Amino acid sequence: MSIETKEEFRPKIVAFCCNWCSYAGADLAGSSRLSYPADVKIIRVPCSCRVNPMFILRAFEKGADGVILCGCHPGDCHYSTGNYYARRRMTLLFSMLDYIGVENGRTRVEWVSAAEGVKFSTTMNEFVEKVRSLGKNVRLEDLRCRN
Amino acid sequence: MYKIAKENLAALFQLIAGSRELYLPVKVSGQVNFRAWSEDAEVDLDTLKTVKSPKDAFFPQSEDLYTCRKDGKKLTVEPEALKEQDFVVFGMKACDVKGVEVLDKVFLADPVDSFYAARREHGTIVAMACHEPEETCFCKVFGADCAEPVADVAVWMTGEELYWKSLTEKGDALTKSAESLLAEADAEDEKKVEEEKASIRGIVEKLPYSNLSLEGWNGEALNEKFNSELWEELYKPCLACGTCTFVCPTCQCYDIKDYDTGHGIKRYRCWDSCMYSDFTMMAHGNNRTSQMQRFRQRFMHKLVYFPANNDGMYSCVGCGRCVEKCPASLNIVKVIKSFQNQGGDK
Amino acid sequence: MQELINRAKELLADGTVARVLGWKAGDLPYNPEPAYFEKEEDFENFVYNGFCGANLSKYMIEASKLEGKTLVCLKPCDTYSFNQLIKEHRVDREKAYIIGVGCKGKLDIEKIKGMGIKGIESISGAEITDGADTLTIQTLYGEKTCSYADAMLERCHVCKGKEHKIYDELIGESKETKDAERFDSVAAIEAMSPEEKFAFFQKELSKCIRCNACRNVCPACSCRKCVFDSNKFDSSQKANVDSFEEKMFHIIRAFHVAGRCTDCGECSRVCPQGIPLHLFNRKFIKDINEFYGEYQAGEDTDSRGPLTDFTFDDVEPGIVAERG
Amino acid sequence: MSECTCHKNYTLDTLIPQVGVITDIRQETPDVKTFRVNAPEGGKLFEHMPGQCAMVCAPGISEGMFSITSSPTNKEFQEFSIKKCGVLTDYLHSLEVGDEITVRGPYGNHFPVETELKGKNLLFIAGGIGLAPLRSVINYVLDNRENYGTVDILYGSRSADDLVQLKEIQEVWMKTEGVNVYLTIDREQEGWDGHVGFVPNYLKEVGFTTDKTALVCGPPIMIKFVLAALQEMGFSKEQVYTTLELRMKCGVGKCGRCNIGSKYVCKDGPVFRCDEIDELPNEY
Repeated sequence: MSIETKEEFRPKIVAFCCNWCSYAGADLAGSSRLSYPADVKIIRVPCSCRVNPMFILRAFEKGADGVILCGCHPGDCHYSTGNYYARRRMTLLFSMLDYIGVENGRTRVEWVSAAEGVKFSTTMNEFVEKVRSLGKNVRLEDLRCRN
Repeated sequence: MYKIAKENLAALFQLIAGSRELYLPVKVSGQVNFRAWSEDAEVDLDTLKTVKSPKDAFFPQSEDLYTCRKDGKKLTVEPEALKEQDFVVFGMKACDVKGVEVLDKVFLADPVDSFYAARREHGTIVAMACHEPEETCFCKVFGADCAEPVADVAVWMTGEELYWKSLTEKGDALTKSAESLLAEADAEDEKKVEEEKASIRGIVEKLPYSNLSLEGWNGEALNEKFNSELWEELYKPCLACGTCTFVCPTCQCYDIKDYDTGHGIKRYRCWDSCMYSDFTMMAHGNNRTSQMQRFRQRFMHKLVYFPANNDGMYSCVGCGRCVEKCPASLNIVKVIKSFQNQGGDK
Repeated sequence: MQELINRAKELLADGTVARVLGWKAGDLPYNPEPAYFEKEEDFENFVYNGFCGANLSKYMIEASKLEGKTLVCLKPCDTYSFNQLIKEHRVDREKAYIIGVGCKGKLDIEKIKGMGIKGIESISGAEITDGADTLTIQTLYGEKTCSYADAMLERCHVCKGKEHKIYDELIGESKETKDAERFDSVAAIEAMSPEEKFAFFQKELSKCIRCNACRNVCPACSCRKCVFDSNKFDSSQKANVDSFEEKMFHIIRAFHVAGRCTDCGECSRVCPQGIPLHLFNRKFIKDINEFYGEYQAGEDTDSRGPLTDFTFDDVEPGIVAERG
Repeated sequence: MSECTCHKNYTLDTLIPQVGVITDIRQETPDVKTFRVNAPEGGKLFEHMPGQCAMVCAPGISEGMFSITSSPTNKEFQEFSIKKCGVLTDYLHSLEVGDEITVRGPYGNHFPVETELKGKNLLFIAGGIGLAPLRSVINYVLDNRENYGTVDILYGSRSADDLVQLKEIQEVWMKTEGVNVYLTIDREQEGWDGHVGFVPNYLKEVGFTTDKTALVCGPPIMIKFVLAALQEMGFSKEQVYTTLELRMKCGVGKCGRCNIGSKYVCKDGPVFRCDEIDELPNEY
């Protein structure tokens, strides 16, 4: 089977966004008409700390090429300390993914406040570009999900 | 009978793989398991026992059954194709072959499992005599003869030669396709094979488990065994993992599950283990809630229930894999012995 | 061993303990099983030798629910697990009488068989009291010898030390077995290219049969209902349906015990396919040490685990990429 | 390569389901609906015998074994009465007429309506949704009335609102000659002038004669007390049949879950005579 290479590769990106900051940040980016690629699918979570490592792996399994987690800036967590725990967890998880050979550009954590619409859009643009350069995720995908 | 020099085996495998799929013991990261042959595979015929039994070839650990797609309200069911390609399993041992017989009793009984039946129909088994049986083996107890395995083709490896004897039509067909590499064996060779058989049988006699007695395990006295107090003691170290069931050549319990691929629901079947806590979780709840009950079920099934339903055929073939692999050093031999000792005390 | 048996019988007789948790000799020279001893005559089969690798701390979770005290024999490395279980309220210290038993490294029968030694009839030199550094193995195919150290479990080569972290009394001498650095194997993988890393783990994990032995033997895996047994969401995929599932299972399992894993090495010991599972756990330990300061789970019973703690100036996840 | 012959011997694996379309849904009680299922091209999916089950599957949700509640004498469709009590049944209850599900079966044995039960006086004892498998037998018996003796039906449920198939009971069964229907509910209720009390007690109150064969189905606790009551009344175990269909998984006697002693519930059952159940190890 040959793969059509003519069409430009468009990575699928899953963005987990904290309800209190980053999701509002995304909203602001939208209402300020700042553009970011439509390939970014936002999943709203109550806090960055809600994101279980399993969510991230499942996203990759079902065909995501990159996963980004956005939360409130450290110190600004709606629940005071959630994002501090998330920071430790994600650091360890990303390190593990790197360790088993998943390119480390496919995962990212960014702190985006409700006022940072610009940051949200530039972060997403950067991240999509990075993942695009890495190509399709094959190391963490489930073959059954392929079309 | 035919023969082939060991150094030509690689060529033989290549030849067979040219016309059929070929599964044989391959070493990957230090462990030998049955895998598909490829040119760079590290074939290992010297290791006596593969970690997993070769039952995978006929009853894979997981296999898709069908895909269900939904279009509005309409559902369509697309069954997976049955095996249509001929394949060869090379290097099964006498116990493994007997394990397949046990599986036949289950999957070929009415209603026939067509996925399994198709694999059986297309599979040719080349069984290999056990050059050096080990202390964990007790196939003799369950009536297998590791010096003379009965399959489509039987082979013996001794010295620098591999001797090849076809026993069935399927075996003849395989022999024919490999003819160019096989040489006719002469009387001298026949003698060597007989010597090898005698040597193997001599070792088997010396194995510690070879004189294990199955007295009392005949499918009867079901309730007496079931209610024995020994189970309460025996199960204690059990960790409730599924190692014994997954390395076993006869364990056939399975689970049926759905997997959402995002573009259709795949229904697949995978091995399950009676040792797992949720194994008997059904609509009415769980009828085996303690590990003791689950542990008992495994051995009662192998040694009592199965023979009761299958003219005395045990669902254990004495391969000894569970003896080697149980993390808590439990195994079927310890169970059989415990009941015997108890009988002696009385 | 006799001293241990005598002491155990004594404590059983005077009612200090209701049962003894130790090892019972198996029917082969190398397969003793964890067992309870409740009567004096049971001790006939009591054994403690180089093949008693099982970490009995895990069994104490169940034993803590029994009536009366349980005497448990713990090796130095097992005491870390016991401490950790106390911290997590999974065992009851009051229900345990801990005899710290000496250790001169535990043997791995797979390693012995890996040397081509088969048809084993008897093994001498595995006793704790034996001074010899060699195992003499009688087999159906002649007498074989191998050095004790070569037959040791991987974990004993990187031993955390022979000091018991918790005990009521100590019986038996220990012998230092450490001859390698614990994190060297992890560092070796870290130095590989992503392609090599991926190929390495893909190969190892392709052997996984999802038997759950690693999980069930693990003292840190003490959840009543494992997330991988829950059919409420997509995680209960028992089968190795696709290479992804094994990765998922092992990464998540290692993550769930991260900061709690004492590196007791049981997972690697029991894996029927010989997958070096400790490489996952040790990677987390190494990272935790580097990012958040040295931490040894099970060292004590009251410190805060690194994943239930934080500081304001922790490293950012971006460090993974920066480190290269 | 040899020519493949396997497809000649067996065409469709028993694990491959058929698509069924829901053609009617009746709300029986607040939590029980009866679904009528047809093949997409019309007609029945398969033929069955009273007491047999089928695996109803909502793809991606789950699948479950349900007894077929319609009688084999019904030539047009099959019916399943399903109580809402879990993930699968919740989903099934959300379906509408025209929706499709998959069904495989029929599985298991059946009540011996053509052998042991022929010519016998029959006593049906059901509780709640337990009427579902018995309804199939009852209608079969009524449609072949000449083959059987007297028919008594004792049916109870928590409240009057929880009586399944009430319309059919009142309009058909009660009006059939030679059929006695006894209804009971657990607690007093406004507008209910029938009997109040638990099934086992009512059973003893009515005091059936022992010249009957009893067919029992209901919640486990009811079955337990009904069996005790029947014994007290002088029924022998050979005279009582029940069904264990909740203990089935693959349906073909291979997956190993339903194995109790040397029996497989899905193949040797789900219908057992009580003396057969007694012989099984105590693990069901």
